[in-house]
Amino acid sequence: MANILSESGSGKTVHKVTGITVRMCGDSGDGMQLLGTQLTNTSALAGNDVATFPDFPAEIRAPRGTRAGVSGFQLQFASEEIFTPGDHLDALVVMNPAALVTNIGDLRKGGMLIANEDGFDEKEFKLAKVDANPLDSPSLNENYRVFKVPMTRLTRDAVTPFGLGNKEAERCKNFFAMGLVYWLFGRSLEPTSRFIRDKFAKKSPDLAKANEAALQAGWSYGETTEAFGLSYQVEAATLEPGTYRNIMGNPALAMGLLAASQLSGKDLFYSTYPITPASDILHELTQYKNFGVRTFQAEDEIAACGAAIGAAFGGGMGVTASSGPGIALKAEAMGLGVMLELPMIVINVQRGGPSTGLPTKTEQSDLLQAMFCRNGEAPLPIVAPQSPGDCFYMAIEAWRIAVECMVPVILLSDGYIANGSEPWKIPDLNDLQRIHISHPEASEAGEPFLPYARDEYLARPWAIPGTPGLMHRVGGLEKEDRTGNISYDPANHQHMVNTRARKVSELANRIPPQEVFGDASGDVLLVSWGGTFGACHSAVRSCRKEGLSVGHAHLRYLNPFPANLGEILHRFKTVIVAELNSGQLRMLLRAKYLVDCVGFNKVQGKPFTVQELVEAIKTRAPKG
Amino acid sequence: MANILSESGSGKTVHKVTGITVRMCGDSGDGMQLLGTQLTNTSALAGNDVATFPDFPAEIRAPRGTRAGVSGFQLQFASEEIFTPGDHLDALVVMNPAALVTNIGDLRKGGMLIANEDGFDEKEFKLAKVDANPLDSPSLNENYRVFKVPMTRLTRDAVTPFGLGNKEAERCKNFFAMGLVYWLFGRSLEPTSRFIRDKFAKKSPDLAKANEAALQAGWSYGETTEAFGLSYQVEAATLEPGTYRNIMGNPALAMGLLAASQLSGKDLFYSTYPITPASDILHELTQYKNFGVRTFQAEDEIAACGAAIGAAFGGGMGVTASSGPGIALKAEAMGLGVMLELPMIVINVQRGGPSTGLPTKTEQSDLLQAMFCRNGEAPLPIVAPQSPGDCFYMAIEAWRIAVECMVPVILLSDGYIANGSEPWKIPDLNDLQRIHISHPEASEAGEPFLPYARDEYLARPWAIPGTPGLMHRVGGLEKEDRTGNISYDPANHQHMVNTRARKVSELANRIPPQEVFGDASGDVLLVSWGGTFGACHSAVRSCRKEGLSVGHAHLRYLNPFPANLGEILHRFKTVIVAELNSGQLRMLLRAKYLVDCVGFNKVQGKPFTVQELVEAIKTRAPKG
Amino acid sequence: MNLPVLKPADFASTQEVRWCPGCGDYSILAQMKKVLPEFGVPREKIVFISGIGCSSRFPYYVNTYGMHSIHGRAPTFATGLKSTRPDLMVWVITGDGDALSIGGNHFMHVLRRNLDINIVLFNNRIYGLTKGQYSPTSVEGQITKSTPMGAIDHPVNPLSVALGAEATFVARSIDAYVTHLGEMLRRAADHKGTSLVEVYQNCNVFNDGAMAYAQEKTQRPDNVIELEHGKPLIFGKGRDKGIRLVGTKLEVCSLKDTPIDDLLIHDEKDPNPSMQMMLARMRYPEMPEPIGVLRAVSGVSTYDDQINQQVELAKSKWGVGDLQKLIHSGDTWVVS
Amino acid sequence: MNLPVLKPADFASTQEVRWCPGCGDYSILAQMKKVLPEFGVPREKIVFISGIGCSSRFPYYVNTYGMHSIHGRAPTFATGLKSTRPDLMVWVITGDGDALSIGGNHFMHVLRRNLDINIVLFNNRIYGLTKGQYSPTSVEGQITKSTPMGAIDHPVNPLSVALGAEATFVARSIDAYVTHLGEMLRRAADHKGTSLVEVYQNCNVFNDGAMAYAQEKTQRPDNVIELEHGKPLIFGKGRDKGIRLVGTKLEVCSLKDTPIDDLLIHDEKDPNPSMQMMLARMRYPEMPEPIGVLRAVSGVSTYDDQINQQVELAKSKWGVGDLQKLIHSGDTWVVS
Ligand SMILES: Cc1ncc(C[n+]2csc(CCOP(=O)(O)OP(=O)(O)O)c2C)c(N)n1
Ligand SMILES: Cc1ncc(C[n+]2csc(CCOP(=O)(O)OP(=O)(O)O)c2C)c(N)n1
Ligand code: SF4
Ligand code: SF4
Ligand SMILES: [Mg+2]
Ligand SMILES: [Mg+2]
Repeated sequence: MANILSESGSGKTVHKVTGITVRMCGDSGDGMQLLGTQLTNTSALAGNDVATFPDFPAEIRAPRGTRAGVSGFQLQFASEEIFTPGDHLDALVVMNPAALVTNIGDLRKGGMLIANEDGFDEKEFKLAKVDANPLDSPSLNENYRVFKVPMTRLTRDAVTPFGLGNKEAERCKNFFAMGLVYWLFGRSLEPTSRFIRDKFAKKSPDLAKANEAALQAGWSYGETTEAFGLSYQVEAATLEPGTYRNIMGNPALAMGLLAASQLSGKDLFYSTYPITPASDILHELTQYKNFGVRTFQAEDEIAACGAAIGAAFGGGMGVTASSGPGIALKAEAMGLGVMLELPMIVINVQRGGPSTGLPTKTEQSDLLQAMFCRNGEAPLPIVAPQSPGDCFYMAIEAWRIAVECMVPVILLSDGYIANGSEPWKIPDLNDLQRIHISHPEASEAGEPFLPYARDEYLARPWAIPGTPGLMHRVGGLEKEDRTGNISYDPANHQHMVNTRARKVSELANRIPPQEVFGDASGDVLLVSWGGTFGACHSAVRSCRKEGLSVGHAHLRYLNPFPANLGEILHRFKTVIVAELNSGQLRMLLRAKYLVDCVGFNKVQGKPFTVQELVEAIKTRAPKG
Repeated sequence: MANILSESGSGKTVHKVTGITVRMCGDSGDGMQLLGTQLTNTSALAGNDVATFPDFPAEIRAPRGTRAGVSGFQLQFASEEIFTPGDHLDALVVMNPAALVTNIGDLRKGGMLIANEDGFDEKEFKLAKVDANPLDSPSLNENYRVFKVPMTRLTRDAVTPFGLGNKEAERCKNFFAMGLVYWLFGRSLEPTSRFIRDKFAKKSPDLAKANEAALQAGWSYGETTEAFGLSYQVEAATLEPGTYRNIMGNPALAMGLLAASQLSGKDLFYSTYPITPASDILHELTQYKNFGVRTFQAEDEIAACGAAIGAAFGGGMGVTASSGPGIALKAEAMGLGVMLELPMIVINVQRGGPSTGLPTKTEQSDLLQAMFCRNGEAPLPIVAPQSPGDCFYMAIEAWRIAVECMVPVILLSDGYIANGSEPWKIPDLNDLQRIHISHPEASEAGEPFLPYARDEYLARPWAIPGTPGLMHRVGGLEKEDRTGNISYDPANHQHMVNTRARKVSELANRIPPQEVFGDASGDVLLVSWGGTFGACHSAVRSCRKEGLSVGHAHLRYLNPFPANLGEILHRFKTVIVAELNSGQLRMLLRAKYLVDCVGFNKVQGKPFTVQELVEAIKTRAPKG
Repeated sequence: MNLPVLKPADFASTQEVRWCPGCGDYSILAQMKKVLPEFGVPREKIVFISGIGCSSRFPYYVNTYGMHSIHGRAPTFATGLKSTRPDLMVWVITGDGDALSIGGNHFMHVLRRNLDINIVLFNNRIYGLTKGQYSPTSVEGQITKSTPMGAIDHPVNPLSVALGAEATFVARSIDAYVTHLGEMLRRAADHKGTSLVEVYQNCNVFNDGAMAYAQEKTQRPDNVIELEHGKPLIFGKGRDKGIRLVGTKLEVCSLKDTPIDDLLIHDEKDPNPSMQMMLARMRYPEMPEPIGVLRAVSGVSTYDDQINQQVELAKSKWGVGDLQKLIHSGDTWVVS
Repeated sequence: MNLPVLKPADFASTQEVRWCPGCGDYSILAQMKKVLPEFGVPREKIVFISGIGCSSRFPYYVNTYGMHSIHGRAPTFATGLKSTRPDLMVWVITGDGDALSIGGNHFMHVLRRNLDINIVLFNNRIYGLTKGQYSPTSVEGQITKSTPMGAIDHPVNPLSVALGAEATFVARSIDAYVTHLGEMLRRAADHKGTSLVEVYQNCNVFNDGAMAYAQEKTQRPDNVIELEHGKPLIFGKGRDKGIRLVGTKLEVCSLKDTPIDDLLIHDEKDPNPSMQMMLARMRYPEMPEPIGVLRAVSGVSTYDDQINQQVELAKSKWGVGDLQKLIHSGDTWVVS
């Protein structure tokens, strides 16, 4: 962060900086996620570009005070465009010892450590499995600027007027922390005050007042006490003009489906079985029944997938979603979808695998499963959003492809973009392209109906029950071309297998050509897909700042690949494929284009850091 | 077939030929499969090399007389080594019009057509959807040597003495046809007479006598009537010395599992859910309870796979099998198997896909599903037998790998070798290598037990319930190295993902190196896997006879590949990968070795013909 | 509107029927074609959905919309279809393996959700299509391809399972007893909510005569009892035997020495399925096996009604969704 | 042999328990640890197998062999294990979603096969681990994350389903009623065949107090009736109320004006589950809900016994298999 000094009213120094990365952690009960989202919105409202990374424990309520129970929220806000929540922390706020020991490693040397010292006592040390008070460790105080604040006590003092019980009073301390952080980064309290009033005023006016008081107290503590010598200021970023909001991937996906539903004039039938991290999409959509959405919580994933196909057979749009092991269970029904050639969307919000794996962590290791989980030759189109906001657009795209080609489409999201957020320029719905759908009627001439005749996209007619004269039967046995009758004819089978494959492969000519950011040819091409866009993009930017010849191709279409991809790959000396798996896209690229792509892979349940990508590019760049 | 003339006793000419390919077809009710297996055994007993290809309708009892109801059995027997049932027919026996019209296309010009003319009447023409009697078609009589035999009538006459009802009497006509065919190819009636006595004598002595009479009548008809001017003779082949039997793939697989069970001293727990063509393995094994086999017909494939894992946890050997859509259902449980690191075998007898597809037809399109059907990074070893007899050995091999590496192993068979048969040199069980298994005991020193510590093969200890001091818990969440406790640690996850992958990849150094038949380097390498061995091997042989420089690498280990495979691929100008799918192995080879393999693919529910492979090799061989 | 009057032949598809000669499936198909015209529902408004099995080939032979889906999952496709298209008449065709082995869970859940569809379960106590393995309804000790020493599982009683799931309509009939079968199909179609009709179906290839005691005209009267709502339980060639409740147990009694008034009166409308359960458990040879409607409870909400009512309610409560408004919800800011 | 006498503490694993403070799961774990030592089965001979869910974390906390498997499939792993290792004592731990939603089919089949294992079903009427969606046992109209306008499915009654599958042992208890819970676990362990114990378990985070009427000491006596074999059905704070059978219906009556002899006598041994079904269907608030052993029928063959007996029988009939002979069976010929 650049340092431009100035004077604040209180005679305190204000550093103007281009960006801040801060993480707030405490016990899952301490309300850190709320603190994070509030600071995010406030910063966004202040015109900063922001990117967030919430990280909560796997347990519902992990034991208080333990390391497993630590819940954290990381945020980067800046006066320039940013694409990730940041690698290293400029500031770390910790509410207890467990939070400190599990997060201190990410604080940069010289960074600020703000600790609620009331949270550091013998009891907490035991729970956190530390023998001495980590705040007293000399090395800590050498490497970082440590601020010990008695937040609990100060909060209690601040809220006594409102006569809350001790427990309740203490619960307000996250607002105290918030106030202090707001002061530190020159944020206005107003949006959060408003939020507090909206949220608590009705239920309990006292609680509302108390929280506001705590917020104020935190701010005053920074402003008045000697503890903090200086504060920071981050100017507004220059973003594309428009109306913005913060958005997370899962809600964006839900809204994208709503948009597609309206663009195509088809009600959405969303059938699923709960699983982390896909469930939130259900929680969103089930609130939108007035948009004509029908949500079906099925008995299992097989039923969810079957119901989506049943809805599609009836002329509705069936969408089903899951994660991890839940997707494996859909494979058989997806295969039927391939044979029935009905539109449907299968969403996979990827998480750490294999098996139950790491349910709350992110990963990109289901790409090959999406390609090949079905028995027989059963190719399907696959798309993948690149950021939380992009989930909105790729949901529409998946819907468009599904109905245009009469085929199930797989959408691969992941835990990182599903729960992460970014400022999102709200689109004008009128700018979105309509999705045209037509259902055939019986021919006047009364010729027999051919359910497996095909149009220019090789799509078959979507004839729906209720249409006189078009009665027909579909099923999973191989079908005769055009008539759709069962056929064991060898040549017909070959023809149908080829046709189903062509239907998907020929999409390559209709999806947008692959774009390359940075150098259009040269030393290194970084290839990535899905939720890693931000980190990869940032890495390429900074490498180019340093004068390296690097391009970045981020794929949002994974099957088929854009028609121009092969040609792009050949334009670079080195092709690096960065993925949060062991090299799945890399394998597909090597097989298809015979390009000796090298992999940069990470399977740790965590997103890439920009820095490790920068290093990867540098070490793999052709020498001399 | 070479023509060496001689004189038979009856003054009829006998052609000595090196091989005959004959197909017998009729209505599913006509007993053609029995006719085929009898002729096969008799020919084998006569010392010929034989290869068979039964082909029955999908329906249990397809409507009488219809094309859908035609059941056929093809057999090649020869005085030299053969590897396929033959491409073109030297002789075709048909019992009705439907059989004729659906099979005549495979009869070579000048070949013999033997028809039961009693089966050709108006009623039958309607059922077969032919308007005129195809036997009268001039082109038929121009292109083939047509023999019309009133088999039904002659059979009835022959069996009248035994006072069977009309229907029953007619049913004997397949034995009449058999007798005629036996005479035509100089086969002894004895083995079949014995078979008839064993099979029918008890139930109904009259029926036994009738069938024998019909058999004799057929033979006499050939010997005495003028209809047939000449017969053929095929000398014994020179096979490796030993005791032989005919064997089909599914029974061989079952016996291989029994052998592995004895070699490892572990009872077999076979849990499955019926599905074509895998079911016959269950039907075999459930008869071998006295071998300690426990068979469990589960409520579905998920339960079958789960039960196999449960048995393995208890220290038994769990084997589960399915086909087509049934495999997709096992994916989730297989993923758990990957995490639990318990031995198990998952057998996939592949059939035509996708979805329900072509249940009774063969295909090789589940290779990529075997590789990637599971969520997350979940590699597993994959082996594939190359012939019916090889199913015996690969079952043992799969078992060996599973217990040696503590990992589920996938065995890919297919409908062609599962139901096809070949003469099999019966092994001496004492020559088979023992499979060593040891279960840990608690350490004297009482150190804590580490369920995820590893040996030199990276296998974890197989500690089983009942062992004092080794109590431990396993599960699908990521596990801490060594202790097996749940761990969300990023570095640990990376380590475990890598370790599970290495455990499989390092097998490459312990499986037999890939062998190449024919040229060790040169113009063309034909790569194949699984049930296509026979056709590919024959094709390469005949190409080499013609002087082409061709090698053949047939893979029985598909994951990992043998260590020397890459180096082999690079030794040839052209690499052709022949598969009964759209290019699945080809993709894996291209990705791994960056060799521009070309594919020769067929997805028609039918095996390769030698000739189409020969042409494929010639057209793709480097020119000039 | 006045519909063209349809005849059974109008419901025949162009596909040739591929069951074994003599299979009980033929008679069920015939009865279905016979009753379908009576409902006055045009063919294009009817959908048959099946799983996998010989029985599941059924949809191919009926000239309506149809889906031959995957093994055991037919109810799931029906759920998606009926929930979004309540205007359609949906039939599910399934077998004992399809519905009770691999499909048991979907079977249970569709029944308890009371989706307004009709399920016809072809029970031949065997796996037909896969050539003769035992099924969940095969009797203990039954010798089949997969049980050479006899089946060791205790069989599932489809009616008990359905009653356990509190199905609102549960009936049983027999392939060979065509008039009764037709009537059961009618009753099922008339019922609002999930209707289950179990049909004893003879697989003359792999399990021939397994239910001859109920299928054969001569044996039926003594081995089967026809339930009728509000009527006493009487059976037997000479209608000379009855069923009565003694304490908490049912027993057969002769009408010679038992007054009719002592006999149990069948109540298909009893919301409590316990007595119906008692009837369902009557098993040959100890007892006559019940056919007819065991349970027909009306007034229970159906899943398809409810899911659509919530949509309508939401629209009337909050107005038809305004997407532009929705995507602008929460804190927004303008960059200019 | 004489075993070391174990204490509850000996069954504690090294893993720290990760349930929410106040979760009902703690008390079930405590009772399990309390009763386990009483069986005299050494720890290494006991296996806990669970599916996925909060409840399914259970095996990690017990120092025996254990498997935390996949969602809904625990009974399948138990089947493979118990069929090959009948010497082990196998417990299955499952939740209402795990057992009745995704796992309903395996649940039904393991019960009807009567595999000799013990199933403890933690019923909190909610999906806990996935943070609060409704489950098959959630009540109609229940507002949850996935049902903002109320659940529209008719709930599943685990006991009815089990009885419909003719389970041989069916019981119910309550997390907070520890003495009773311990006793039910004992009874389950003693039963030969599949034992099912449904436990009302409070999820104080996502469904707090949903069963308070049964859990809270003060409310329990009036809302819950404790079944005892051979005893009349009496309940109420002053044990002043009873249940009697009128015709085919159960009704609550006051003991002031009803002689005890008129009350229904509970028969847990009745092979016909119909009366037990009637009890299972008693629902708060109309009726008191039954806890205790509804059904305990002995003498029914178990799957694990049968599968192993067939192996022994085959060996004694045909002798231990001779593989060399087997592979030489059929026509063979010698090439020299
Ligand atoms: C996932 C899957 N598993 C197994 C099969 C094989 N299979 C087809 S039908 C069937 C059972 C048939 O029995 P039933 O449902 O009683 O129908 P029936 O043929 O007797 O009418 C089985 C096991 C399949 N097609 N798909
Ligand atoms: C195949 C699969 N689908 C879904 C999930 C997600 N999931 C885990 S537990 C659970 C349900 C938990 O409810 P319940 O069984 O009642 O257990 P509880 O947490 O309430 O104890 C679900 C849906 C999963 N892990 N695997
Ligand atoms: S196998 Fe049995 S059920 Fe199937 S069609 Fe033939 S007779 Fe009918
Ligand atoms: S979420 Fe509910 S069930 Fe799960 S641990 Fe917490 S309180 Fe218990
Ligand atoms: Mg059946
Ligand atoms: Mg629950």
